[in-house]
Amino acid sequence: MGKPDLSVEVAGIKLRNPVMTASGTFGYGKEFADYLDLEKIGAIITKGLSIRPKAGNPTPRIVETPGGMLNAIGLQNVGIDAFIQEKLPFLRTVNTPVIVNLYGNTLEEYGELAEKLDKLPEVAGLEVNISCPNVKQGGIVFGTDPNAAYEVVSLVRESTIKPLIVKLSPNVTNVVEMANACVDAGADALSLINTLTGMAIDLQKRRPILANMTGGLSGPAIKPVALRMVWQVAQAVKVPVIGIGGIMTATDALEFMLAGATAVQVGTANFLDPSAAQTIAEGMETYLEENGIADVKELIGALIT
Amino acid sequence: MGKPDLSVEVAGIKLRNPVMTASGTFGYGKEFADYLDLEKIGAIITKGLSIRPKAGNPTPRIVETPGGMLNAIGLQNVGIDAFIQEKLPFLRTVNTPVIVNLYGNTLEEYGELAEKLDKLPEVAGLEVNISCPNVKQGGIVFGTDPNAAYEVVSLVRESTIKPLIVKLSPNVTNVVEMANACVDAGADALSLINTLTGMAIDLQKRRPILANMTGGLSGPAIKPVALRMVWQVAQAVKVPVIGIGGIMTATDALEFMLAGATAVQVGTANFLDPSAAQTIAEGMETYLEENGIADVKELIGALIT
Amino acid sequence: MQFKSMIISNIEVSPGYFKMRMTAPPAVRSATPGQFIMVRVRDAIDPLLRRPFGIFDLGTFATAYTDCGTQTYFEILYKVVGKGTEMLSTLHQGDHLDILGPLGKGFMPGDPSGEKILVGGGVGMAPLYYLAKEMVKTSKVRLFAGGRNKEDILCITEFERLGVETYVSTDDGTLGASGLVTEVLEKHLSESIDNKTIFACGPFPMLRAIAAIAGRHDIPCQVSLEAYMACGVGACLGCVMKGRNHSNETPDYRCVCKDGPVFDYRDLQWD
Amino acid sequence: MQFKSMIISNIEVSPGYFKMRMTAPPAVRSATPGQFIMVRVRDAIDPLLRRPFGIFDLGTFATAYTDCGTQTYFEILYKVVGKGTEMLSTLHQGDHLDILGPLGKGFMPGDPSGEKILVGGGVGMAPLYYLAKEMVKTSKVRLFAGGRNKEDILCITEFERLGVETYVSTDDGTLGASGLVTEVLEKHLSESIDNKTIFACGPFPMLRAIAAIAGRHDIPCQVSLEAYMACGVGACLGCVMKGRNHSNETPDYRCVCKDGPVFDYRDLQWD
Ligand SMILES: Cc1cc2nc3c(=O)[nH]c(=O)nc-3n(C[C@H](O)[C@H](O)[C@H](O)COP(=O)(O)OP(=O)(O)OC[C@H]3O[C@@H](n4cnc5c(N)ncnc54)[C@H](O)[C@@H]3O)c2cc1C
Ligand SMILES: Cc1cc2nc3c(=O)[nH]c(=O)nc-3n(C[C@H](O)[C@H](O)[C@H](O)COP(=O)(O)OP(=O)(O)OC[C@H]3O[C@@H](n4cnc5c(N)ncnc54)[C@H](O)[C@@H]3O)c2cc1C
Ligand SMILES: Cc1cc2nc3c(=O)[nH]c(=O)nc-3n(C[C@H](O)[C@H](O)[C@H](O)COP(=O)(O)O)c2cc1C
Ligand SMILES: Cc1cc2nc3c(=O)[nH]c(=O)nc-3n(C[C@H](O)[C@H](O)[C@H](O)COP(=O)(O)O)c2cc1C
Ligand code: FES
Ligand code: FES
Repeated sequence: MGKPDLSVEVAGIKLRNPVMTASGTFGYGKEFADYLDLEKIGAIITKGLSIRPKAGNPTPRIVETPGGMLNAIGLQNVGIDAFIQEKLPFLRTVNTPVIVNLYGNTLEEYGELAEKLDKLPEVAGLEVNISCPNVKQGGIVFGTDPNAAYEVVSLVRESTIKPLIVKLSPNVTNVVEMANACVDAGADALSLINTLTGMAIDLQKRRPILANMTGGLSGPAIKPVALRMVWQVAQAVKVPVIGIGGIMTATDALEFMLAGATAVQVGTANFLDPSAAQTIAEGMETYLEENGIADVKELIGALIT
Repeated sequence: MGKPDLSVEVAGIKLRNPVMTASGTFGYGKEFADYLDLEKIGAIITKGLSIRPKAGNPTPRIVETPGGMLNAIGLQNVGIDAFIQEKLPFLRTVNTPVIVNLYGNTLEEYGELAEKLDKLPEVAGLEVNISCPNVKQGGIVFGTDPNAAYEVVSLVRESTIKPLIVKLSPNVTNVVEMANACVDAGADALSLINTLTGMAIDLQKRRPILANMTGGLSGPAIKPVALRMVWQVAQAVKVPVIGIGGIMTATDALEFMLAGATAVQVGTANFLDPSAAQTIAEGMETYLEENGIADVKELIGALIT
Repeated sequence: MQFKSMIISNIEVSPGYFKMRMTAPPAVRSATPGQFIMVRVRDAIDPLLRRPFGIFDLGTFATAYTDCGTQTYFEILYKVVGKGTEMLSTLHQGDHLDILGPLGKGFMPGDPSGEKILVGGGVGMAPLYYLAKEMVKTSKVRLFAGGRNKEDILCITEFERLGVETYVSTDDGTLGASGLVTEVLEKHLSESIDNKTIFACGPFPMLRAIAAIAGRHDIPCQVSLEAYMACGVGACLGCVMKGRNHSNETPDYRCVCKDGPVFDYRDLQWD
Repeated sequence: MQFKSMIISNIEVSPGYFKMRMTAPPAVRSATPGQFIMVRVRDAIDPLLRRPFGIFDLGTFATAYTDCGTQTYFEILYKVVGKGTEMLSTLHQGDHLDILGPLGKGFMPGDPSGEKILVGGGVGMAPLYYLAKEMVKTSKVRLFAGGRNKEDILCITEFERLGVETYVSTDDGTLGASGLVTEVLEKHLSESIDNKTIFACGPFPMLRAIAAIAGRHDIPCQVSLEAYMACGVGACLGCVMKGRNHSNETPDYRCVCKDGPVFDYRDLQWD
């Protein structure tokens, strides 16, 4: 048998293997260039981008929890202009698809940003983070209301012809309903899950540990919830699904593919091991070899139930 | 300083300390009698009870996940009649409040069961598990729809004058909305959280590990989500809140109290250490002593934000 | 009982198989063969749950300190299959473990004049050694030991030293007869079944085959089962098996941890 | 760089404080004082994140094997404060650790003719030893070491052996002068500030006080900060401090891991 085929296609973006890096956990790629070969992973997803630079939350912004971590970075980022000037030039030199994760504080900001990104040839696709409060509508979170999600995704869809991935929040009663709304609005693919909202407390100080009080839970702790949601959504929608949540090993990644994911994203694992994404991709290849599987696509949704 | 006061009152039930055992993780108390002093804990909450005996799910029913575990016991239980005959006699001999956790497959079953339990003097209170699908209404889960929750809690309220605790599911977009619906319907207290729905997969077998495919995630992994929800709900409602989710130590328990819980329940920790509930109660006493706190009630909701 | 044990030794007895000897309180001496313990591998959340192991052997030794008299110990024989057993295998003499046990219901020896047929598959041999040690005192004991290959055949010399007559078989024929242990057993029983009782421990398919054999020959048979366990004390209902009278309307579940791990094969449903 | 280190020694140098020596690849020798490493305490999810530690010392020794030539090592000095450091303290010679580093920006030695004023609070002394070792080669070095009590005063003899002039103070007066290290420092500076530069590491309130002192006396001052870190490489934005020009509209955050941990105090906002 020759080398197994690890390539997959998501929303029209061709990936050499299914392992992408999750937004906010991999900076703009360059930060990890010393630790892995950026051309050995499937895609780089950049830190959540907004139209203007965003200060984010006060510190402490992160805290470890059992088997996971909470973060309340508050979507600090350089803004689209600095992104184009300071971050894109390096990414241009890397022969790996770059997917830009974006968010807005209002509907209009989403549209504006998508329009600007649409013009950048270096950007292979957009990943829309809808887990943000809509400042104009009294802080109701786009990602927990199907109508609001439909609206924002529709607007982004009108603003770009680039491949459009929508990233779903797990903090909902019915993730399938949210998934359907996003697909109806024109999403080419769905990625899930974003972080679960959580809290940590310092008993001695009697204060929340995070300055923001609550934060997003990520890491191995959330993997079972992520697997369940990916499985539910993959059964319900016709577009490709990208599995995210607590992926640390090739085994984890392949479990998500069995559950129906076409590709995966590695987040918190990058902190434990900055070469994690590459190690996981290589581990997947080894698994396929050892088990005589010619094409990783055979595993997508292959769960026996 | 004398011994600190650990007693609290929940829904009119006086507890010698705030540490109860969570339903389904402590059997009917007797199973743990060799490992701890049942009269050193606040209350015993028994395994979810239904009107008729329930077979539950096929095995495997449990699997460990990172920092947690999934269970899909399927609410196996002996039914109210066998409970009265086989389990109550032992519990009657223990000088600790017994709270019966109950559930139904239909609205009517909840009412019927509450009526029967209302007549038992050994039962200090009821904890209603609403995280169950309503068989008659096409499987919609009582605990994820405020109207369904209002209906079921109202019916139970009409069927009993005993203290009524309603146990909330975390698998919802807006836990505060659920909490309000239950309080409006007459709940004397709220307990949260029940388990998060999750899944685990065996890569080699290409199958879900649990025969039921999905299960409920419990243990330290879910603690941040539980703390956040307890904090949100405690701020929103006027009734006492009981904190549940990944409590392993006295520190964990006290964090929940800072977040607004009047009492706590210890679940998965009972499996790691069958004397956990007592150890935690003792640890809370030590903490109060060492920090010169005369009354544990001073800590309830004392989080500085 | 919940107690702290100190590890006395932890050695690899066959590739991937370890035998660990630990100190125990004197009360552990009353454990019956077939009972098990639950080990807290680490005082951390990873692994989270305790891991169950059968008691391989149990006894006392004289301590070096005359004042202390004797020390009770017990042994487990375990196979490295995952995270927990992997971590166990790296522990050293002097390390401590938090133990729950002895738990569950062990084997019932029955009429001493009868012949005892022990059947072990792989690491299923573990609880049979302590059983054999007790039974050779009064009865004729035979051991049928099976495994996939010769590495899976454990501690045969120890059994032979007890005076047990052993019959080894491996799937690949690398040790003893070639084939399944159930085939060798069936052949043996076809010669005579007089006053014999089977005591079996091993993978579920093996036990099911043995239950079928016992049924066919109508001989008494006790099996020791495995199951995913959380509590070990009958509280979580994670480890259940369908009992004889089980139906969805009249649930008759048995907890492997509390009603077992040893069952009369006729008390269970084998479908 | 990411590499595996073998522990050479791990000893308690003061109650609750440990010094660990580890092997390292030769490239680590180019680390500058003030840089740090991130340690994966265990290959498990508990603890999950790496833990950051300053480089206490660094060097080479001749190995026993002539073929191998010299071996590079480095040391960390750490205080047991929680789960991760607790676990570190139980590790033994021969155990391995996964290390990331050297990371961040270290101290800038500046004009060698100037006098170097090192200020360390508690375990904040850690990165100052390696700094002192480099600076005594060319400059006059003084160390102001503070702590809550005498247990917090670490490795003073080692500094003195380098030829560093040391000034010890403790909050409770159990060693050296009684009072805050900043008071002793302020007193010293009030005598003369000629061509002096401050290099400080310790708890945030101490650093803020020192920044204020440096401002008042208008002397150069570099501080080494701590922060909760996840990635250590400038990617997660967990460890940020407000930079000089920071406002909500024009965010000017500095990553402690990448832009620091050592900063010119004038580059930060201290409110
Ligand atoms: C009553 C009883 C007695 C046992 N006695 C022994 C013994 O004497 N020697 C011995 O080596 N093993 C024994 N086992 C099995 C042993 O408990 C498991 O091998 C062990 O828990 C695996 O832990 P792990 O963390 O290494 O594996 P994990 O990482 O948890 O799992 C690795 C693999 O082992 C399987 N597995 C895990 N736990 C169990 C379980 N409880 N039952 C069945 N399969 C499981 C999983 O499906 C998985 O494929 C016994 C089990 C029971 C229930
Ligand atoms: C650049 C840098 C260099 C450091 N150098 C050293 C050193 O040389 N020697 C040394 O002993 N310590 C040093 N520290 C601090 C050290 O990283 C923490 O003490 C350690 O991570 C605590 O881990 P733990 O698991 O034991 O504690 P945890 O259980 O994680 O926490 C225990 C307590 O320590 C606090 N804490 C945990 N992590 C940090 C952190 N990153 N920064 C500040 N407070 C924290 C928590 O708030 C908590 O109160 C350094 C930190 C940084 C950022
Ligand atoms: C520090 C940090 C920052 C993050 N920032 C973003 C972000 O900017 N946009 C986004 O969509 N998700 C963000 N996430 C969520 C991750 O992309 C991912 O969905 C989540 O962490 C779950 O995956 P994991 O368990 O592998 O980390 C962030 C996560 C972390 C830990
Ligand atoms: C094995 C198991 C069985 C459970 N059975 C019930 C039940 O019957 N009724 C119920 O309301 N909750 C049940 N729960 C949920 C627990 O009571 C508790 O809400 C949950 O486990 C979270 O707490 P923990 O993290 O401390 O375990 C069960 C949990 C476990 C692990
Ligand atoms: S393991 Fe809990 S009932 Fe058997
Ligand atoms: S620790 Fe991640 S940016 Fe500094």
